[in-house]
Amino acid sequence: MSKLTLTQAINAGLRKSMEDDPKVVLLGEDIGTLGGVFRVTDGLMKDFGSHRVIDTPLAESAIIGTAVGLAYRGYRPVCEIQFDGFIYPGFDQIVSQVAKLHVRTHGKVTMPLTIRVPFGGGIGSPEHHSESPEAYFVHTSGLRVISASNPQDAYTMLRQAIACDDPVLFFEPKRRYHSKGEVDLDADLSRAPAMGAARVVSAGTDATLVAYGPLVPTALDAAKAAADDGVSLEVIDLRSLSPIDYAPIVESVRRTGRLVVTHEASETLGLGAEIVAAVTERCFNYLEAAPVRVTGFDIPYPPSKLEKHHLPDLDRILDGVDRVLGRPNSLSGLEG
Amino acid sequence: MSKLTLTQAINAGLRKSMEDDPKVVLLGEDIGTLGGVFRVTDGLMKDFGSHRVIDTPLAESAIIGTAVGLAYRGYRPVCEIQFDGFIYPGFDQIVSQVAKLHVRTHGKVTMPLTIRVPFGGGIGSPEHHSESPEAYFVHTSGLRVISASNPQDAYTMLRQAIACDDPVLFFEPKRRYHSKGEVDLDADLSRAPAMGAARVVSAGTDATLVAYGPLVPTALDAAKAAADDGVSLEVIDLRSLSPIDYAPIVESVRRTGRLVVTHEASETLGLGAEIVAAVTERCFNYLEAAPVRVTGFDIPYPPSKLEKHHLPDLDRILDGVDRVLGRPNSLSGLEG
Amino acid sequence: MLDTSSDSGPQPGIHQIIAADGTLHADEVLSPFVADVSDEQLVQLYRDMVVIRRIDTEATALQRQGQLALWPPMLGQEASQIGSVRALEEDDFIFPTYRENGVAYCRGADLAGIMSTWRGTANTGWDPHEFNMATPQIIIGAQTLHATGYAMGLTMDGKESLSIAYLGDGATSQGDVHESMVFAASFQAPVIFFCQNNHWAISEPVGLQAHSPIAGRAPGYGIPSLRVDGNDVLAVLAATRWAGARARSGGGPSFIEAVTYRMGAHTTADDPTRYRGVTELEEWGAKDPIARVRALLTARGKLDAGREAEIAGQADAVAAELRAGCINLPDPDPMALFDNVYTGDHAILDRQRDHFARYLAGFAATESATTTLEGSRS
Amino acid sequence: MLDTSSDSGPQPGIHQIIAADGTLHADEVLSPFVADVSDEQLVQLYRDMVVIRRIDTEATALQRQGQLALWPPMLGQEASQIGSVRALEEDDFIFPTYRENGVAYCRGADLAGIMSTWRGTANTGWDPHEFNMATPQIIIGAQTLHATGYAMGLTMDGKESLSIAYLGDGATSQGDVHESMVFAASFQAPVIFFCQNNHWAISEPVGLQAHSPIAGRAPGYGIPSLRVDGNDVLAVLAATRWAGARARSGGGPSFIEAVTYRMGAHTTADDPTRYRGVTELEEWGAKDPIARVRALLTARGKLDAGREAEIAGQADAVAAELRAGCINLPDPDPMALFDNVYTGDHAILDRQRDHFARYLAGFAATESATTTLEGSRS
Ligand SMILES: Cc1ncc(C[n+]2csc(CCOP(=O)(O)OP(=O)(O)O)c2C)c(N)n1
Ligand SMILES: Cc1ncc(C[n+]2csc(CCOP(=O)(O)OP(=O)(O)O)c2C)c(N)n1
Ligand SMILES: [Mg+2]
Ligand SMILES: [Mg+2]
Repeated sequence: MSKLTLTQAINAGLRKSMEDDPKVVLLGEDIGTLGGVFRVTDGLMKDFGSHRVIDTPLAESAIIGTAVGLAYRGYRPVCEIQFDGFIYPGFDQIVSQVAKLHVRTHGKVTMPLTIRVPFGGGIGSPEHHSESPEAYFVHTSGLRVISASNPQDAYTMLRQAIACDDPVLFFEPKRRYHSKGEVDLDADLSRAPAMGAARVVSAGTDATLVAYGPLVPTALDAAKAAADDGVSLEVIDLRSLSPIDYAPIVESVRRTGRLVVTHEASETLGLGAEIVAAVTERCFNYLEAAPVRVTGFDIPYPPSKLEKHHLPDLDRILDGVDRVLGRPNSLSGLEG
Repeated sequence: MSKLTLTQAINAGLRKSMEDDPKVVLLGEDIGTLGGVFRVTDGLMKDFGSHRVIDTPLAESAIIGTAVGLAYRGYRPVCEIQFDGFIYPGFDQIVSQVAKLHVRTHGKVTMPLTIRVPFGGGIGSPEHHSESPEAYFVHTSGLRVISASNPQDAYTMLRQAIACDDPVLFFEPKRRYHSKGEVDLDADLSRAPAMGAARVVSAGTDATLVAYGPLVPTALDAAKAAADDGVSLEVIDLRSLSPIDYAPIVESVRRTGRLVVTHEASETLGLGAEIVAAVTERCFNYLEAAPVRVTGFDIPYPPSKLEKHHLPDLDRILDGVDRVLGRPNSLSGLEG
Repeated sequence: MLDTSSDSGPQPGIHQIIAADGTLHADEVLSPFVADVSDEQLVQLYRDMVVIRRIDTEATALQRQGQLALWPPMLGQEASQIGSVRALEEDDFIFPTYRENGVAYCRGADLAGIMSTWRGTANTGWDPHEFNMATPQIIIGAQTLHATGYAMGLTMDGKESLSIAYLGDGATSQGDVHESMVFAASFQAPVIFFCQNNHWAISEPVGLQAHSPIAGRAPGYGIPSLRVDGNDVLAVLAATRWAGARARSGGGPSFIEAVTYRMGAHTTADDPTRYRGVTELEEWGAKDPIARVRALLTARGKLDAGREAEIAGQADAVAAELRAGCINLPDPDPMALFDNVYTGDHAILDRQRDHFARYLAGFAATESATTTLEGSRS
Repeated sequence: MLDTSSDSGPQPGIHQIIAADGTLHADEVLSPFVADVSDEQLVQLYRDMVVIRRIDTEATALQRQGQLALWPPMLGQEASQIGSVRALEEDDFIFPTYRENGVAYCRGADLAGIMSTWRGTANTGWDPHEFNMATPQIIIGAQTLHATGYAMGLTMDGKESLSIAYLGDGATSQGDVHESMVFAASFQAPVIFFCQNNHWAISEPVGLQAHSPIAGRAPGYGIPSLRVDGNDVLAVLAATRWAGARARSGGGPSFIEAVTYRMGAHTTADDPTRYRGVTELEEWGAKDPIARVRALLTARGKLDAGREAEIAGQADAVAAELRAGCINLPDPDPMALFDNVYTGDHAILDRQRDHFARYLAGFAATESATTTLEGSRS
C-alpha cells in the first residue's frame, strides 16, 4: 500500500495500464513535456516516449476523432480533456462517433477509448474551468461514465476503464486532486469491485444520501454532522454514473424510506433527476417522503467569488436531509 | 384562419417575423434557393433576398457562431440545423457562447437567437436523421427550449421565440410536418398563450399523460383509446421544455394521482426523468402510484426498419397507463 | 453578397490524362504514375466504372420501387471512385462518406450488405476489419479525423501502409476537416485526403464553400496537393498513386481534389431542378467519365461490340444480384434493438430489454391474430 | 514523430520596420501605411506599451499577493497589442482572447472591471457595446466566428467599419478558426484575423500547431495575409491599417500573423521552466518590443530622461489605480447568482432563487454570529 494523492493515483493507473498493454496511448493538450496542467501525466512521456504520450495540437474534436481512428487500428487511446468546459468542441465526435460506432458496425468495431475529464468547481477558476457536464454523457447511449472520489478508486477504476472495450468517460474530481489515501498498487484488477458498482461508504438507517465524485467527502462530512445531531445517514458513492447501479440504492432506500441526492451540476436534468425518478419507480411503496435534490442551481457556473454559494456544501446537504426527514428546514411552511 | 401544414405554418411564422422586424435574418444549409430540405423556408430567399436568407457553407459551429456575432451587431438570427443529429458540431457554440453570453456580460449583451431543429424519428431515415437531442439543451442553463405539436402553436411559438431576447431552441416534430390545422395568421401575439405555458389538450380524471412535439397526437389517440376502455386520461402538451411549466401538471396530478410521461428520447435523463422527479417533489402526498415513463430505449437511434419498436406508440403508452393504474400490464408481477 | 463566380467549371491547373473526347495527353506530374497501365488494365477500370454505374442505376430504381428508403447516387463520379480505390493496396484503410458505394463494392463488400443501410434494415452492412474499409459516414467531415488517427497508428506500428479519407467539396467547410489536416501535418501521418469536388453540396454550389480552389488549402498546412480531372480515371489513379507513394515512403499526408460532377440528385429525396439548370448538366454530360474511356479504348481497338456486351452482361448480373440481395434482406428482429450498444452487460439497458421482451410476449400471447403492433389495441 | 523544427524563430518573409536594435527599415508593403506616423505619435505608442507593461507587472504582483486568482501575462506582446488596437477606429468591433487586457485598457475599459474577471468577482468587467469590444473569450477560437458574424452584419448594414478577432498560434488548430475563414471568404466579410504567434500554447511550441508558417494558410481560402514582426509596433500598426483599409473598402477579410513571444508564463498558474529553456528567453529578450522603440526615439532625441520619467510616472499612476480598483472590488452578493441568466422570468430559476433566499434568510435569522456558511452547522 502506498499513500498517494488522487493525481498520483491516476498517474499510477495510467502507468500501470501502459505497462500492461502496449496499445494504450495517451493524447491531449500539454500532457507530454509539461505533464498536464494538473501534472496527472507527469513523467509519462519521459518514460514511455512521445509516440505513446502524445502532445496534440489544440483541438478537442481532433483529439477524440483521431483517437477513434487509433481505436480502429487496435489502440486503446486515453484522451485528456484539459478542463470540463473544453469538452464541447469534441462533443460531436463523442456523441455521433465514439458512442455509436460499435452499434453502427453491428459489433465489428470496438471503441475502447477512455476520455479523462477533470471536472467540477471549488478551485477558484475563471469561466469554463469548473463545470459538471456529466449529465450530457449519461444521457448518451453507448457510453459508460464513471467518477472516482478517492485515490484507490481512481487508480482501480481508471485501469478498469482503459481495459473496458466500451468507451468510458472518466470524470476526475479536480478539487480533490490533492486529497490523499492508501492505494494498493498491486491489487489484482479482477478482484476489485466492478467498475459499474456503487458503494455504501457509510452505513445508516434514517435516510440515504447519494453522491459522486467531489461531493462524496462532503456527503461523508454531512453524515458525521448528522450523527452528532442524532440522524443516521447512509452514504452511497455512485462511482458509476452510467449505468447507475441501483441495487444498493434501492436496498438502502427500502430500509430508510428517504433519499437525498447531491451533485454540483445544475438541478434540471442533472443526475439527481434520473436517480429520483428511477428510485421512485423502484421504491414507491417504501418512500416516506419525496426524494430531495441538493444541487448546483440552474445557472451557468458563476464567477469564483460566488461559487461557494452555488456548490452544495455541508449546510445545504443537511438542509436537504432535514427536508427529507420532515424536520424544520429552509422550505418549511412552503407548499410543493 | 387558414388551413396549413406544420411546415407551412413555420414558413408563415418566419415570414411574419421577417416582415415585422428587419433585424430577423435566417442562416442555414440549403435554406435559400432550395428552401430547405423540408421546404420550410420555401420562397423566403426570393422574397427577402440573400442578405436575409443566407445559405451558409456546410459548418454548424459557424452557423451558430456567426449568428452570435450577428446578435452582437443587433440582429435576431434564426438558424436552421438541417437535422437533429447535425447539431452536435455546433454544441460548443451553443453551450459555451449562446447560453452564457448574457450572464457573462452581466446582461449587457443579449443573444436573441432562435435555433430551429427538425427532430425525432418515424420518417424512415438513416442514422443521425431521427434523434431527439432536446434533453442536452434542457440541461443547459441560459437557454429556452420549446416544441410545438401543431400548426397553430408552431406559427405562434416560433414568432414568440424570435421575439424573445433569450436564445431559444425550437424543436420541430418533423414527422408531423405534413399534419394540417387551422392557423390564425393575424392573431395578436400579445394575446397568445405564453411561449412558456403548457396546455391541457384533453381533460381527464384518472391519470395525467404528459407529452410534447411528435407524441402529442399519439397521446391524444391514447386518450381516445383509453376512453373506449373506460379510462379518462388528461393529456398535457408541454410546449415549453425549458423551463417546464409545472402549474397545470401539478394541478392535474393532484387530481388524478397518477402520471405518465412519454417522449421519443432515451429514458435515462430524458425529460421524463426531470418531470417525474419534479412532480414527485411537488405532489408526493397526492401520488397514488409511481409515475411511469414511456420512452425510447437507451440505445442510439436504430435503423429505420426497427424504429417502430423503439418509438413509443399507442400500445406502449396504453401499457404505461395500465401500469400507472395498477391494471394488468406488461410488467405485472415484476417487483420494482 | 456572395460571390460564387469562382470555380464554376474545370480550370487551368487541373491535371488530366484522358480528355473528355477520349484523347490521351501526357501530364508531367501524373503520367509517370500510370506509365505501367496496360490497355487490358484500362479495360478493367472501364469495366469497374460500368458495373458501379449499373449498381447506381439499379439502386435508384429500387428506391423508386419502394425497396430502398434512400439512395445517394454516384452517377458521374465513377472515375473518381474507381481511380482512387484501384490505386490502393488491400491493407490500406478506407474511410468513406455515404456516397462511396462503388468503392465499397470494389473492396468486396457484399451487395446486400451495402444496400442494408439504404433499405434501413441495418445501420451499416459490412465488417470494416474484413475489407479495411469503414462503413458509410453521414456526419460530414467526421471520417477525416478517423483516417488521420488511423494513419498515426500506422506510423506507430511502423507499417508501410496508409489510410484514405473520402470527402466532398461541402465537407471542406467543416472544422473537423481542418483539424485533420493540422494533425496530419503535425504528425506527418500517412493519410490521403481525397476530395470529390462534385460541384454541389445538396443545393449549395462549391463556390459557397470555397472562394478559391479547394486544393489550394492544403499547402498552407504544409500538405502537398493536386487538382485533377475527377472524370478521368487515369488522372485519378495517378494522383492517388502519387499520394500513396508519398505516404508509404514516409512523406506524410497528401490532398487530392478530384474535380467531378454530381450528375444525379444529392439523394433520391432531393430535387435538383429546384437549384440548378440544364446547361450545367449538359456541359458535364459531355465530360462523362465512362464515355471518354470507351472512346479511347474503341479507338485503340480494345473494345468491340462483343466485349461491350460481355461487360454489360456482367453489370446486369451484378444488378440482379443486388436486387435479389436487397429485396431478400430480412427485417431485423425487434429484440435486435438492444444488440451491440455495449460489448458487455449494462444493468439499465438489460432491464429495458427484459421489459420489452415481456411486453412483446404479451402481444404474442394475447393477440396471436394481430401482426402489426401499431394500433392493435384500439 | 513530430517535427517541430520549423518556425522556431523569426524567418525570412517577416515584415519589419523597426529592427530589434532600434534601426528603421523601409518595408515595401508596410511602410506606406505608417508614412504619416510622426515622432510624437511614436512616443504615444511607446507610452502605451510602457503603460500596459506596467499593468501587466502590477497584475502579476497582485496575483502573487493573493488579490487575483489568476493573470495571463502579456509581457513581450505589447507591440502586437498596441500596434493593432491603435490602428482601429472607435466603431471597429474587437473580439479578444483572455490575453488582450492591454487592448481593453486602450479601448477605455475600467481597470477594476478588467481585473474583476481575474479576481473572480465577475465573469467579465465591461459593457461590450460601450467600448465596441467583447469581453475575454476563454474558449480557444470561438471568438473568431463571432467576429466573422459581426462583420457579416456590418456588410448588411452597409457600414464602412470592421471587426477584428484576436487569436493565438495555438488557436489556429481549432475547427472554429477554419470555419471563420471559410465564412469570411464566402461572404467577403470585413474582418481582420489578428493572430499573435507568441510561439507557445501553454507548453506546446508553435511547430506542433503549424508545420508551415501560420500566415500561409489564409491564402488557401482566398484571404490575403501578412506575416509581420509582432515585436515591432510600427509593423503591426501598418499591417493592421493595411487590413483595415481592405476591410473598409469592401476588400473583405485579411489575416495577420504577428510573430512575437510570450516572455512570461502562460498564466500565473503555469511554470514555463518545465518546458522551455533560457536560451530562447534570452534570444527573445534581445528583441524586446519596448526597448527597440526606446532606442529609436532616444537616437532621434525624442526621449530624454525627463520624458521617460513622466511616462514612468503615468504608468505608476495607472498601476496604483489598478491596484486600488482591484483590491476594492466588492465580493458579489450571493443572490447575484441568479442575475442575468435570462432576460425575463423563468419559473424554475425564479423558484430556485426564492428557495435560496429563504435558505440564506434562515442563516441570518438563526446564526447571526456566523459569518461563513461552510461548516457553520457542524
Ligand atoms: C454535420 C452534418 N451537417 C449536415 C449534414 C446534411 N448533409 C448531408 S450531405 C450534405 C452535403 C454534403 O456535400 P459534399 O460534402 O459536397 O458531399 P456530396 O454529397 O456532394 O458527395 C449535407 C449538408 C450532414 N450529413 N452532416
Ligand atoms: C477549447 C479550449 N481548449 C483548451 C483550452 C485550454 N487553454 C487555455 S489557453 C491554451 C493555449 C492557447 O494558446 P494560444 O492560442 O497560442 O494563445 P496564448 O495563450 O499563447 O495567447 C489552452 C490549451 C481552452 N481555453 N479552450
Ligand atoms: Mg459535393
Ligand atoms: Mg500562443
